[in-house]
Amino acid sequence: SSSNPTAAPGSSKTIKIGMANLTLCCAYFIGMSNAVQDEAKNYSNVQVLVTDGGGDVAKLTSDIEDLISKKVDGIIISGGPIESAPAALAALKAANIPIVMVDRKLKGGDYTSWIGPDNYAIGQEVGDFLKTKLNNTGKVAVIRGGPADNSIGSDRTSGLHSKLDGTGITIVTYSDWGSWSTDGGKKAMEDLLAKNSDLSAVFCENDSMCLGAQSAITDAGKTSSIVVAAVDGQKEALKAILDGTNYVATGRNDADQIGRAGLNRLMGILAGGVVPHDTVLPSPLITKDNVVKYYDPNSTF
Amino acid sequence: MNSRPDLTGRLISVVGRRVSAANEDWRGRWLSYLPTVAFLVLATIAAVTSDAFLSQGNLSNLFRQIVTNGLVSLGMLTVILSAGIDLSVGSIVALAGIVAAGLLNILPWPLAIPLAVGVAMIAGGINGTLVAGFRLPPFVATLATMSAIRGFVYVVSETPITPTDMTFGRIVASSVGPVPTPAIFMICCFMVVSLFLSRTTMGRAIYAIGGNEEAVRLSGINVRAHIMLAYLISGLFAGLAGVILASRVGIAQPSVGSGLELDAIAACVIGGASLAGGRGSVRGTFAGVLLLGLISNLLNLYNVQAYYQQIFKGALIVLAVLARRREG
Amino acid sequence: MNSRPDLTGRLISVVGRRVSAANEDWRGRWLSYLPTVAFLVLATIAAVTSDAFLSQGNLSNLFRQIVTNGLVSLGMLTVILSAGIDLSVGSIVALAGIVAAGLLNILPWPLAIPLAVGVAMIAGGINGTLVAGFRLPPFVATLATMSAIRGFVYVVSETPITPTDMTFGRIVASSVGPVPTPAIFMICCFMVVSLFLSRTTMGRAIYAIGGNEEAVRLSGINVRAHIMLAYLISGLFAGLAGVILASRVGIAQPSVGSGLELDAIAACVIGGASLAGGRGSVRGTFAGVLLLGLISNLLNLYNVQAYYQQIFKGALIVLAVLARRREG
Amino acid sequence: MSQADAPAPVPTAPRLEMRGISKRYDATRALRGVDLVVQPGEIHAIAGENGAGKSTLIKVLAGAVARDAGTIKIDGLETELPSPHAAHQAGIRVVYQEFSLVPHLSVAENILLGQLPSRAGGMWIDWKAAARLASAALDSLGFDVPNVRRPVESLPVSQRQMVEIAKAMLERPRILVLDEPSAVLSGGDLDRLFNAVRALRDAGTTVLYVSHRLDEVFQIASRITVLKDGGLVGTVDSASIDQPGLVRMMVGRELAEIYPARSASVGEPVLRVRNLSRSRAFREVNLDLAPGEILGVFGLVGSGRTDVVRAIFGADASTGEMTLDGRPYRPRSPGDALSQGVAMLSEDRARDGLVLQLSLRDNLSLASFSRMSRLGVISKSQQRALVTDEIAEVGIRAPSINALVRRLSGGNQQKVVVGKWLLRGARVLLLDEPTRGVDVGAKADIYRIIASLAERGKAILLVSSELPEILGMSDRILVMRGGRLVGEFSRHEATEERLLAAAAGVVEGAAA
Ligand SMILES: Nc1ncnc2c1ncn2[C@@H]1O[C@H](COP(=O)(O)OP(=O)(O)OP(=O)(O)O)[C@@H](O)[C@H]1O
Ligand SMILES: Nc1ncnc2c1ncn2[C@@H]1O[C@H](COP(=O)(O)OP(=O)(O)OP(=O)(O)O)[C@@H](O)[C@H]1O
Ligand SMILES: [Mg+2]
Ligand SMILES: [Mg+2]
Repeated sequence: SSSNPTAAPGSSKTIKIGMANLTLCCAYFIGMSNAVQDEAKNYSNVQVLVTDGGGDVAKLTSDIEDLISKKVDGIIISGGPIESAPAALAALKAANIPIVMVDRKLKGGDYTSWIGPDNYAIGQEVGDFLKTKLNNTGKVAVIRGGPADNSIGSDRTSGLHSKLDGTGITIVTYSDWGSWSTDGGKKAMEDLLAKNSDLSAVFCENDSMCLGAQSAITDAGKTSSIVVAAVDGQKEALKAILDGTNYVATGRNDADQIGRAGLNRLMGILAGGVVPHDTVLPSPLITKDNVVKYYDPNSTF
Repeated sequence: MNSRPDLTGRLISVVGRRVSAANEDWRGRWLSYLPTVAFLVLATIAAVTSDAFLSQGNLSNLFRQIVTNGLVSLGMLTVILSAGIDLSVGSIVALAGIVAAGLLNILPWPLAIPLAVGVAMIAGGINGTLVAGFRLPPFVATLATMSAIRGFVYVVSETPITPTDMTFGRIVASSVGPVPTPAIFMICCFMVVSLFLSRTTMGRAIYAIGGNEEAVRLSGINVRAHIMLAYLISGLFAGLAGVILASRVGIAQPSVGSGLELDAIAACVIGGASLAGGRGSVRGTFAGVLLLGLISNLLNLYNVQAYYQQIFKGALIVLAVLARRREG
Repeated sequence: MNSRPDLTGRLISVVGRRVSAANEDWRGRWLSYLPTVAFLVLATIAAVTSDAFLSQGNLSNLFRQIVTNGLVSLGMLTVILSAGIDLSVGSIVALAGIVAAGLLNILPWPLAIPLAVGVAMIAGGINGTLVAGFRLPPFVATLATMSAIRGFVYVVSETPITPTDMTFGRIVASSVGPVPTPAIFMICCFMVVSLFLSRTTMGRAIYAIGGNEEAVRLSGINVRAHIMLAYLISGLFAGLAGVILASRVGIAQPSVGSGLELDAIAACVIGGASLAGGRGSVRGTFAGVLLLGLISNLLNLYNVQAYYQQIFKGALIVLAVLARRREG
Repeated sequence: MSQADAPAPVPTAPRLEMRGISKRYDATRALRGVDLVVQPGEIHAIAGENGAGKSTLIKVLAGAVARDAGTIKIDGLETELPSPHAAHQAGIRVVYQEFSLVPHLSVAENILLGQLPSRAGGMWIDWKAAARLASAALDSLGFDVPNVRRPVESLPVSQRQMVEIAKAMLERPRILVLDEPSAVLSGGDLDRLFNAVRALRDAGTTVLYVSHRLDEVFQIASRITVLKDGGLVGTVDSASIDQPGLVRMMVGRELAEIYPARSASVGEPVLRVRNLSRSRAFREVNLDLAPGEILGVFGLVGSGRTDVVRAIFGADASTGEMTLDGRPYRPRSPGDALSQGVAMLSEDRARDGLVLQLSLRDNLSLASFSRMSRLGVISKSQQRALVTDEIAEVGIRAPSINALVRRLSGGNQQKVVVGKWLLRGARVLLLDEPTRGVDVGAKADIYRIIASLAERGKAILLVSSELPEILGMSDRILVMRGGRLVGEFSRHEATEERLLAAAAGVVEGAAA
């Protein structure tokens, strides 16, 4: 999974790279941050400084300022669920430090390069899959992660809607948030089941929530009538797909791949290479047909 | 169909009773029934307008969903009674979950679960040592451990752990008739703690310490040992909540439980506890837990959109304790 | 190179002084210097081992970073002194930010910013009304508004707002010499509040209410009006923090500021405030804010990994207040 | 003056022998080498001015305060007493000057704190037995605290004092210490306390008794130890000294008549109260109060005096009519009453009077901000001047005006409350037990100040449980019983016997 180490500039000198995370709350972001650090081990002279903003943009901005004052040569930003951090980007620009964004493309500022998924397209893929699976009929419940100032989730749900609206399938959206977590997803599903006896599928904005939803469906004894599908490609979800449960699909959003690509992209920039501004990583839909290819019981995420 | 709202009403009226005790004059007493009345009305409307509310599925969901907050609140109440506070409960919930899930992969559950709860009690013991031994303000001590324990949980495992042995998970998922097993367990815990606090010398000492620590010290009682005990109990219940939560969702997440402390404190205070210590009751706390659960259940049943839910939740909390006097 | 750690040391030693006041015996007094000593040592080591620590960039970062918590803590202190608590500050920070950013797109900043702060004070007024008027326990009242205001912010704008007029943003980003303008503003606020609390009848009344509300009432002072004032002040500073924060990151987000309340309370309590009211100081709170900022700054400078940072942060908080007595 | 040492040599060791006890708080030397020797079965009084160190000495004995130097022997055995627990084990029980009760808990639980009766192998508390034991403890003292299940916070001070005493006497202690137990007890309750104390003595308990009411000291104690400024003045047989002699030992100078001579020139009533009632507290109270008058109100504990003055001050709601200067007077709050010139000093200083963790300066200023501020900003110099004068006027002993009130001795705390209201000033002053725990010298000063206020045309309502004080100060005396006014006496008619009879409801005294 490692790429060929590029000869880093002035390889006698240590290269300091900042890995600024908005949050290290959850497996997905942790996996991405770890992938960056792991990939950096392929270079002999790279030191990665990792920060955790604890979900707070102001802290992220501060962290980035700290990294600037530590004179990092380049920075990778994992913006988590936020939309933009203009001041941080401006400060980096002023300090003339190259920025690679991974996963989240922050608005309102300049960056050198971005590598990440197209969440809308992932939503569409899942939508197509469900449409076929359900034969154009039935009721799909949607469990959303959090408030709409996070466009990752919104994009996935919009993608789904774009494929299902106007078909024979109706959509019910859970009124509260699933909080991106397994316990949140389980509570949401329990509430949905109490009100809707006729669900045929559930879509969650991430795998963590759908693992909870799946467990609630199992508790309710409805595994045979309700299928679940989500996004991310979390290990536990892949295992469920592999085992042939009612977990039928997930749109792959590989934190590990994104993290590694991000580090290599930054190294390329530091080496003076010309790199694409935006790179969309393909996010194949994983179903029981192709899951063997992606399931790795030892992966972090 | 008419008997169900009565049950809910009776459960909620516990709040009313607690509240009324605090008031002296007639007007106060009348006002103190406001939350009860408001929620009776609310529950009745819910029962009439939403078929789903009285469905067995929904009521057993309600009970299933309050278990975590219920258990955590019990420990929190004990600490609050001693004039303390425990902000670290959320981190301890995560700790117990991760440890339990990890151990379940190498030990049978009757060993793994108690061990995980034991680890949670060690965390409680650290809080107790800081507060009773080093005399740190409880807010600061448990804020520090909230951070440190959370960090430790991530060091133990930064990714979720799925236990392979699901026996315990099945127990947690089971029901006795319509009532989920964990809810029965929780209710037993409430009864035990109620007896502990009202009928044992240790329980009374914890109450008394919260009321006037110096007086208790001058009466020759070992104040530190009892404060320590309160934090151990808080650790115990956070630990139980943690293993049950992890088993309930079938996966232990290191990030779980943040923000739980506020809900638990809210349940205690809504139920009449004073953060200054010495005042509060198990019954009241139960009513507080139920009320918070009911609010969120109703808002979801009515399909109130998330943002408005938050607004309503705030308004309903205010309504529910409107008659309560400020206690500092 | 030697003069710098002295400055930091002096600033931190404020904690030590506060702490020593609370202790009566010699042993207590000696212990009370532990945090000061610990942090002098820490700051010195930092200065020696990390070039970055004393760099102007880092020190001005440190100051820039404590502004939000500093301002919020000032309001929190006022409320805590009155034996209250304000959990809604984080939501008010978001409210003020969103309102300011929205207004900046239609009004010039000298109008938009005060209006946004005014809206924050209205939110503070609601807290005051619930606590002073309806006599709700402050914890419950502000927990309810924390939820309701957050929901309201999302209703106002569920997506972040980027203000078009960046004049105010430039002011916030500017520095006077090496010191960021917002930090200067914050320090002025500390001085004003310090004078307010120590030299005005209203300030003294707030202290006294926290110590013994009944004695103050029987002294003929309008207790409710003063409690209301405390919550208004908290709203004011949360509002100021909100507009400055939004301008600092260049965008107003409805989700910003959650968890701020715990940091602010921590700063007050580390600085010697008692949640039971009546005890606490502006100087101590400043030291608390600085301490928390320094801890996170140092941990970042040393590149301590995120999880270990949380563990260290907890340990350092404990160390810093080790000698402080438990105050309930 | 006979510096009589211990009387005839006793065969056994003294019950308690404290030698060279010293204690300092920062700059204050609270005790300097104090000796105290007490025999078994002796009632021994400790006397001295406010701040002399009496309570500190007691706290050292109780293990509540660590001494800096000195030895303690009990029954001849040297004892460390490092903690209250150790003192408890040694059979020492203390009634503290400042209450040490848990407010939210019931009377029974407070009395039995730390020794609640239990069943089933010591695990479960037997609440029935607890209530029985607590009632029995109160009954055996003859105290009337009707419902032992009520929380103590709902009791008046006097009953809280009874609870404290019952708690200390629960089991027959080896050494019983009473620090100002009588300050809020009156008449019959005091007699009952004395009887109980004597019975304990006869059964072998050693009793230490602290009081500023010197007549009591002579009534009950066989020997008296006098402290001054933390040092020992001496120990005397109470039979070998008289009251002026004791005062000389305490104060260091002669003290003439402590009640000032008064020439009452009473005008038209300023305050009229008609049919004032408050449910479950008092009914149909009528009274007139004139400028220049000191109107005493006497009654037994719980007779409702405190409730009446609180109602007049607007601290509690009530029904009935009141007029002030002929105009209707309906205070909505204490602030309202104050703005019309009515002030009240409340009996419970810790609960209603002081902000303990604030300074002397803040506490004295609290009711008088308008006199020391402009546009809400306090003038430090003005404040200092006013506060310093007041400290001198009522004779507060404190290291500085910034000293925390919490750290003052009980009597000095009381003087702070008095000073706070004197600084505020008012046309009508309602004084509820103003000299509780204040020493003789300071009492004389306070009486002089009250008299001069009356002289200057203030109207003063003086509630007191101390008969000599009522008799010595009042122009007219009202007696309350069971929430009603049951008697009125002019200064000349009033005698101790008649007031007590009226207060207790014995037929002879009822003159209303
Ligand atoms: N905790 C404390 N901190 C500082 N000084 C104290 C403390 N407690 C008592 N003092 C001081 O010690 C001295 C003796 O006080 P103590 O309470 O023993 O007097 P006392 O004889 O009991 O007076 P009173 O008759 O007023 O009750 C006083 O000057 C008092 O201010
Ligand atoms: N025997 C009793 N039973 C119940 N409550 C009582 C009793 N005695 C007193 N009280 C309470 O005390 C109050 C009356 O006491 P209050 O303090 O006004 O009387 P007081 O004459 O000032 O006596 P004290 O010397 O105790 O202050 C009533 O409001 C009542 O609640
Ligand atoms: Mg004393
Ligand atoms: Mg009275």
